[in-house]
Amino acid sequence: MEKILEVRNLSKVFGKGCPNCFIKTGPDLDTNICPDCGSVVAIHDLSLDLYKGEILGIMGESGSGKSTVVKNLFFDQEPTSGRATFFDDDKQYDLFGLNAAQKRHLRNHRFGMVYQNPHLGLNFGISSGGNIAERLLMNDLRNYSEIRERARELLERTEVLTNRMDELPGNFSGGMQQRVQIAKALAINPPLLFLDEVTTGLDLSVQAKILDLILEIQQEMNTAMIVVTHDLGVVRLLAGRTIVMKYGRIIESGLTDQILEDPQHAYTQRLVASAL
Amino acid sequence: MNINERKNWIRLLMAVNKKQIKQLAEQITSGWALRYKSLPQSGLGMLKLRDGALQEPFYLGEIPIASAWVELTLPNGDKAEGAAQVMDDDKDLAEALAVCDAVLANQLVGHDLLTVLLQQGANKLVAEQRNRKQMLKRTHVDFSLLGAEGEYDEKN
Amino acid sequence: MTAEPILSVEGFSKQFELHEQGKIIPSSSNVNFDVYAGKLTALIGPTGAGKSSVLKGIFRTYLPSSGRIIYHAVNGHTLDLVQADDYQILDLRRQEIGFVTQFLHALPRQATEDVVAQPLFQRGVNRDQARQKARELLEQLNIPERLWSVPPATFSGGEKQRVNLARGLIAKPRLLLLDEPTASLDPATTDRVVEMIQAMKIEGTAMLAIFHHPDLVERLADNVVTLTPPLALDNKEVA
Amino acid sequence: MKKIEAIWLPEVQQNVFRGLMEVMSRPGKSINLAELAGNVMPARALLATLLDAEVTFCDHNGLLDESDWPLLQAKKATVEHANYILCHGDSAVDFEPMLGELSSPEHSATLVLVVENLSEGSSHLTFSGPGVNGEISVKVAGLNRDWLKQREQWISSFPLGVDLLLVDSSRVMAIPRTTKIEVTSWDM
Amino acid sequence: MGYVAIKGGGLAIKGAEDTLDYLRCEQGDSGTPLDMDTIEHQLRFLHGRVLSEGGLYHPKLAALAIKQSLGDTLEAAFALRAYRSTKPRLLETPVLDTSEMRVTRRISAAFKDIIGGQMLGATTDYALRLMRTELLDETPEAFRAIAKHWFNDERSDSDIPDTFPKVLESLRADGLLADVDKAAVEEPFDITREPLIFPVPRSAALATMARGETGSLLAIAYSNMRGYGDVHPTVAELRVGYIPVMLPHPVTGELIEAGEVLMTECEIVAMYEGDDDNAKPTFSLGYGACFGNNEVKAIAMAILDRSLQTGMKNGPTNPSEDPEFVLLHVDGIDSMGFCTHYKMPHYVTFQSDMDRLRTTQDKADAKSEGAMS
Amino acid sequence: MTAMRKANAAYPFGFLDEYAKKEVRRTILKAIAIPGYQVPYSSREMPMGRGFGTGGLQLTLSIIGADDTLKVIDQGSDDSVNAVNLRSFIEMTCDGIDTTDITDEANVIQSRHRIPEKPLREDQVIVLQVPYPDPLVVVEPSEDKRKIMHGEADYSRLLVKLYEDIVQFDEITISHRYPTRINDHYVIDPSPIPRWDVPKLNQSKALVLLGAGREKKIYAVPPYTDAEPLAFDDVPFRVESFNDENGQRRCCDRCGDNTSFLDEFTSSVGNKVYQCSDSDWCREQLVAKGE
Repeated sequence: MEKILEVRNLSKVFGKGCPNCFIKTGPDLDTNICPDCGSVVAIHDLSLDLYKGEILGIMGESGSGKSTVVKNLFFDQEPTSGRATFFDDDKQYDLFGLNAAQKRHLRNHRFGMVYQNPHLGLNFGISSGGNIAERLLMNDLRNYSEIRERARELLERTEVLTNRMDELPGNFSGGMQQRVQIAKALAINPPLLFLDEVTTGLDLSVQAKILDLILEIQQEMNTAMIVVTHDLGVVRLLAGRTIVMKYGRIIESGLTDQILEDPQHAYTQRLVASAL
Repeated sequence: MNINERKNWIRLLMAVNKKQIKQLAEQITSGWALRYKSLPQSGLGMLKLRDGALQEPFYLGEIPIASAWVELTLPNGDKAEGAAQVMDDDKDLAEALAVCDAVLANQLVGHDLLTVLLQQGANKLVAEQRNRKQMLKRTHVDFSLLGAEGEYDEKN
Repeated sequence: MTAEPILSVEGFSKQFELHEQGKIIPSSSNVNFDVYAGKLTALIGPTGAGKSSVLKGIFRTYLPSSGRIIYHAVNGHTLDLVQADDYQILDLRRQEIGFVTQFLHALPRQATEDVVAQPLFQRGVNRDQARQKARELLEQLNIPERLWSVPPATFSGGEKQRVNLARGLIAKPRLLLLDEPTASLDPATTDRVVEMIQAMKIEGTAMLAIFHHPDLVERLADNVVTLTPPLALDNKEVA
Repeated sequence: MKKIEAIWLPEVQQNVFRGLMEVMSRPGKSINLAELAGNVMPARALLATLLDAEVTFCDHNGLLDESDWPLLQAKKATVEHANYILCHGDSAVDFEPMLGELSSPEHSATLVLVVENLSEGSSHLTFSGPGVNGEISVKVAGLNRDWLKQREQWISSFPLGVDLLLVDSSRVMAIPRTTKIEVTSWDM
Repeated sequence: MGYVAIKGGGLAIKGAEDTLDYLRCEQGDSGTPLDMDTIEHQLRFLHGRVLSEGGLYHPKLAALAIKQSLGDTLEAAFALRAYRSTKPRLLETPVLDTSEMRVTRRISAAFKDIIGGQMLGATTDYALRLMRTELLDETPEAFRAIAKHWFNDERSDSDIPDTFPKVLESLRADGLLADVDKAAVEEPFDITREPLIFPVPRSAALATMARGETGSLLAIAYSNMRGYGDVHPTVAELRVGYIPVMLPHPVTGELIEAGEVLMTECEIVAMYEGDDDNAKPTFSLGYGACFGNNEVKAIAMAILDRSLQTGMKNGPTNPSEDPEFVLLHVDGIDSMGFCTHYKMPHYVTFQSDMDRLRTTQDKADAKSEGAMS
Repeated sequence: MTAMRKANAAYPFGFLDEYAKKEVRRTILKAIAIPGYQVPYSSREMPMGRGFGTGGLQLTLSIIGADDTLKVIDQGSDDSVNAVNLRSFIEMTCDGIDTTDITDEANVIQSRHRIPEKPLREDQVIVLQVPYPDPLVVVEPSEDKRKIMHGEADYSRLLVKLYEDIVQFDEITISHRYPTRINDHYVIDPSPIPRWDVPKLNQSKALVLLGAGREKKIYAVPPYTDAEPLAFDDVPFRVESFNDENGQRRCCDRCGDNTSFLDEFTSSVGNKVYQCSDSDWCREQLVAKGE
C-alpha cells in the first residue's frame, strides 16, 4: 500500500501560548485550556499516516481537536508546530512549508473538503452547478460545455436532481446541500478528501444516504479520506481505522471494529458504552 | 503673558496687524544683510494629537505652516540669528517674524519698536482671554444652587 | 499430520480491563491449537469459555492480551497476528482471512447482491463479475431472486445470516472464521451450508468454527479444541 | 549663492522620470540619462528623481557622497529592508533584498546596479517578456553573473521579485521582474 | 503652445461657470459681497464644518471656499481639500495634549460635579427653536449693541483657570479604565500619505473620521445608537476650545506657540468589558474630535470609534463595527465626487450595455421561438 | 478663461506638489514592473470630483513636461465637457505644454471610456481614467481577501460569474469594463472602455497606464504584453456588434467608415443615426475622402 499522507507531531495552540501549555493540559488533566496563559491547546503532538484509498476516522467529542486536525491539513488554519507530508505520485510536499500559492494549488487540485456547515464549502451566491464549475475552473478547465457536462454528471452521481443544477443551494434541503458540497469536493477527483462532521445535524435517513454515497465514491475513485466525527455509527460504517482524540491528544487508535468492540482506554470505553 | 520670553513672541506679534510687522521688520533691517539659514517656505503641517480616551496619537488634520530662519549681518559686522514657524501660509510673514525674533533676542537696534508691538499684542490677548473666560463664567452651571432653597433666587 | 498449519494459536489469552468498573474480566486463557488448509477446526466448550474471543482475537476485533497467533501467509511469510500492525491485518482481511458472524453489518441502503459482492469489490474485481458471483451464491443459499436488489435491512434473521455467509464465502479466503454461522437457519438451509463448507474444504480453505449444535461439529470438524472457562479474577483491581 | 545642481530641479526630474518610465516599459532599451540631467552620474539623477522622505534607501557599496543624503531625504535602511538599493554590479551578491508579499508585491526592492558599460560589452543577453517585442539583444560589461543567478531565485514566484535598473556612466536600462533573460555569451 | 478652439462643450462649460457666478451676484445693486470675517463669525458652524471636512485648519480659505461655493458645504470642503494637494508637507507637530485646550465650553453627562465645573458656553442645546423674527431686519446698530453689551459686562473675573483637567483622568485614577501606556505607542497612520489598506490601525480610523462628512458619520453612528450595535454611551466630557499649536523654535529648540486651533472634542464611556489577559474589566471608551465647533460630529465619531474598536477586536457584527464599511464611506469629498460623476456622459458604456441587452434579448427570443415550433 | 479658472493662477506646474508627483512616479514604475497589479498610492484631492478622472489626472500631471503634446478624450471626443474641463485645467497648470485633438500629434493621451481607433505608437502613452479598479469586487467585497486572490491569480470565482451568465442568458452579459488578464497573471478592470477597445490592449505598442483616484490605485499594461479577456474556449470573447437587422455592418453617418465603434443617436425625425465615437478618427476619414 502507498502512503498518501504522513503527519508528525502536529500541534495547534490558539492564543499566545506559554512554556507550560502542553504540560498543563491534556486528557489526564481534563482540560485543553492552559491554566497559566489561557491558551487553548487544540492539538498536541499528533501523528498519523494515511494510505491510498483508505478511510481514517477521527473520533472525539467537541473540544477534542479533531476538526482542527483537518482544518490544519486543508490550510484553513495554520499549525503551531509539526510536519505533514503529502505524497502525490512521484512528488511529495511538505504541507506546512508551502507558500500561499502552493497551498492553494493543492487545495484546488489535489484536496477536497466537505464541511459540516455547507456555507463553508459552498458559495450560496451562485448556483449549485456554478459551485462545481468554480472548482473545475480552479483546475484550469476552460470549456463551458465540458464544465457543464461534468457538473451535471457529478450532481447526478450525488443524486441531486440535475434539472435543479442552476438553482441556488439556498433553495435546497440540508441533505441536498451536503450532496452538492460533496459533488463540488469530488469535482476534480481529489486523491485526498477531508470530511468534517458531514452528517451532523441531518435526518437519520439522509445521513445514511450520504454515508452510503461517500463509501461508494471511495470505492469507485479510490479516494483516501479522513473522516472527522463524534458519531460512532459514522466511523463504524466508513472507517477502516480510527483515531480517538481527547483534549487535543490521540488517546487510542486501531482498527475501527477493535476500537468499538474492545476499546482499551477508559475514555473510549465510556464513549462506546454511552453510544450503545 | 510675559513679553520678555522668547517663546511668546510669535503669538504676541501675530495678535497685532501682520502688515505692521512686515513693515517694521523691513524698516529695522534696511541696510543690513540677510542670509537664509533655511529658505522661507509655506506649506502644511500635520497636527498630531493625543486622543483623550486611549491616549494614542493620531492626526487631527492639517494646518498651514510658514517658516523661515534668517541670519542678519549688521553694518558693524555683528551677526544675529532668528527664526519663526507660524500657522499661516505667508512665507514673507514668516521671514518678517524671523527677523523680529533675531532683533528681539539680540536686543538689536529697533527692538524697542518691536517691544511696543509686543505690548499691543499682549493687551489684545488679555482682552481675548477675558472674553473667553466670561463665556465660561456666564454659563457655569452651579450645582450647589440647584435644589437648594433659593432655587429661584437667581442673582441679578 | 505432516502438513504445516496455516494458523497456530499459542498460549492465547484475552481479558477485558473495564476502567469504569475498575475490573478485569478474563475471557480466554492459555488457548493452544492449529488450523490446517482444507480442514475445519471446531472450538467447543461451555458458555463463557471464550470461544468467540479467540476468533475475534485472531481477526483483531479484540486485542489479544497475551500469546502468539502465527499465521502463514500465501506469500510464504510468517507473521504473528498479535504483533502485526493495523495495515497488515487490514491487508489480510482483504486478501486472505474471512469472518462470518451471526450478525450482519451492512451499509444501510446497499442492495443485497452488492453487500455480498463487497469483498470482491474491495479486491478490485470488476463490478459485474462480482455481482454475478454474488447472485450465484445467493441462489445456492436459497435467497429468492426478488430480494437480491433490495437492502437486507428488512430480511428475517435467517435470511440475514445467509447473506452474511455468502459475503464471507464469496472471496474464498484462505482462512475462514465462522462464529455460529447457522444459528438461526432451518434444517434444509443448514444442510446447504454444510455442503458449501465441505466444498470449500475440498478447495483447500482452512476453517476455524464455533457451532451452536454438537451435531454440526460432528458433521464438519476435522479437529476439535475444547476450551474451559478461565479462572475468575475476582475483584482484581485494575492496575 | 550656490547654484542648484540640475538633478534637484523639478523639470529635470520630470525628464529623468520619463526616461525611467520608457526603459521600465521596454526592458533592454537603454537611454542616455546623463544628457537629460546635465552630465551627472545617472545613478544620482535617478535617485534624486525617485527618492524622498517616504522611502528607504541603502547605499550598499558607499557609492554616494555623504552630502547627497540630506537632499535625497530618504531614510537609511539596511539592505534587507530598503526600498531602493544602490550597489556595484561587478561584485557578487551578498544580500537578500525585499521581494514583497503575495498580496503586496510592491513591497519589494528596486536595485540600482552600477555597471561598466551598457552599450558595449562582451556579455550578450537576450531579453523577452512584457515590454519586449519578441526578443531584444543586450550587451553589457561589468555585470557579475551572480546577479542574474540570484535574480532568477528572487523572481521565481511571481509576483514576488525585484526590479533592476542598470546604469553605466551615461545610460540606464531596466530589467523588471517579468523579463526573461537568456545568456547568449558571457565574458568572465 | 498649441491652441484648441473651444467648441460646443467648452463654451457650455464657460457659460455654466459664468452663470453660477451671476447667481452669486444676482442681487446686483441691492447686494453686498460677503466678506471673509462675516462668514467666519456669522456662519461660524458652517465654517467649522468646512474646516473639519476639508481637513485643513485655514479659517480664511475656508471662508473663501464657502463664499465661492455659494454655501455648499461639500463643495467648500472640497476646495479646501484640493488646495492642500498643491502644498508640500513641511512638518508635523509634537503630540499635542487637549488638556492644554483653552476651553470655551465644557460639559459632562457622567457627573454633575466635575473638577473645574461644567460650563455651557455658546450652545443651541437649550435654545427654543422659535423663529427670531427680530433678526429679520436686524440693523447694524442693534447688531453692534449686542457685542458691546457683552464686552461691558463686568461679571467676568480671573479666578477661572486657563485650562481644565480631563474628566476621564479621574475615572482612570479610580481604576475604572484600562491603563494606558503613553510611551508604547507607534507612529500614527497618515491618511494623507498612505492609502487605507485594511486592516488599518485605530489612528487611521480617527484621522479618517476627523475629516469625515458630518452627516455620514451621524448616519452610521445613529444606526449604532438605534440598535445595530450595543454601545450605550455616556458623554464623559465634551469640550470646545482652542488648542495651542506648539512647535520647536528652530534656533533654541524651545516649544513656541505657532497659533491656535478651534476644535471640539468628545470622550464617551461605554459598557465595560473583560480583557484578553484576564485583567479586571474596565469601561470601554470612544473618542471623537474635529476642527471647529461641531459637537454632533465629535459625538458621532466617538461612538463610531468605540464600535470600530469592537469590530477590530472581535470582527464586525454590524456595519458600524466594520472599519472597511465605515471608513470608506464617511469621506464627503470622495462620496460627493463619485455621486456627481454619474452626471457625466456615459455614452460609450451605455452603447455597450445596449449591445449586450439586445443580443441577450435576441437569444431569448430565438429560444422561445424554438420552444414554440 | 473664466474668473474661476484665473483664480488659481498661483498653483505650481502640474498642480501637485513635487512629493506627490514623486510618489505617483514611483508607483507608475512599480505598476509597469508588475503588469496588471493595482499598486496602492495616496491619491491626492484634485480640484474636481472623485469620479471625474482624478486618478488619470494625477498620472498625467506626474508624467507630463513642457515638451509634451497632450490629447484629452472623453467618450471618444475631445470636445466632450469632461475632456474640455480636464484639458483646460492641465493647460492652466502646466505652462508650456501643447495640446492637440489629433491622435497622431499627441504623445500623452488621457482618455475616459475609449482608446483611439488609430493604433497607438511606441512613442505614445495612454492614460485611462478608472472609476472601479478591481474586477474581483463583484465576487468578493473584502479588499483584504481580494488582494490575496490577485496575488494567487485566483480568478475562478470571476469565471464562475461568466459561467452563470451563460447559464442564465446564453451570453456573457458584461458590456464594458471587461475583465482582462494581463501577462497571464493579474486580471484587471480595463476601465469602462467598451469591449471593442479591449483587444487594443493586447501587445499594444504604447504603454497603457490606468489610474483610479477615488480607490487610490495605479496599474499598467506595459507595451508588448499579453492582454487576454476572460472567456471560455467554446464561448469566446466578442466585441460589440454594429450590424443591422440584415447582418450588414452599419457605417458612420458622417464619414461613412464601417470599421469603427459607433455612437447611436435618435435623429430629429426619429430614426436611428450612427456616428464614429472617435471624433478624430471620423475627421481623418473625412480628410482622406477629400471632404
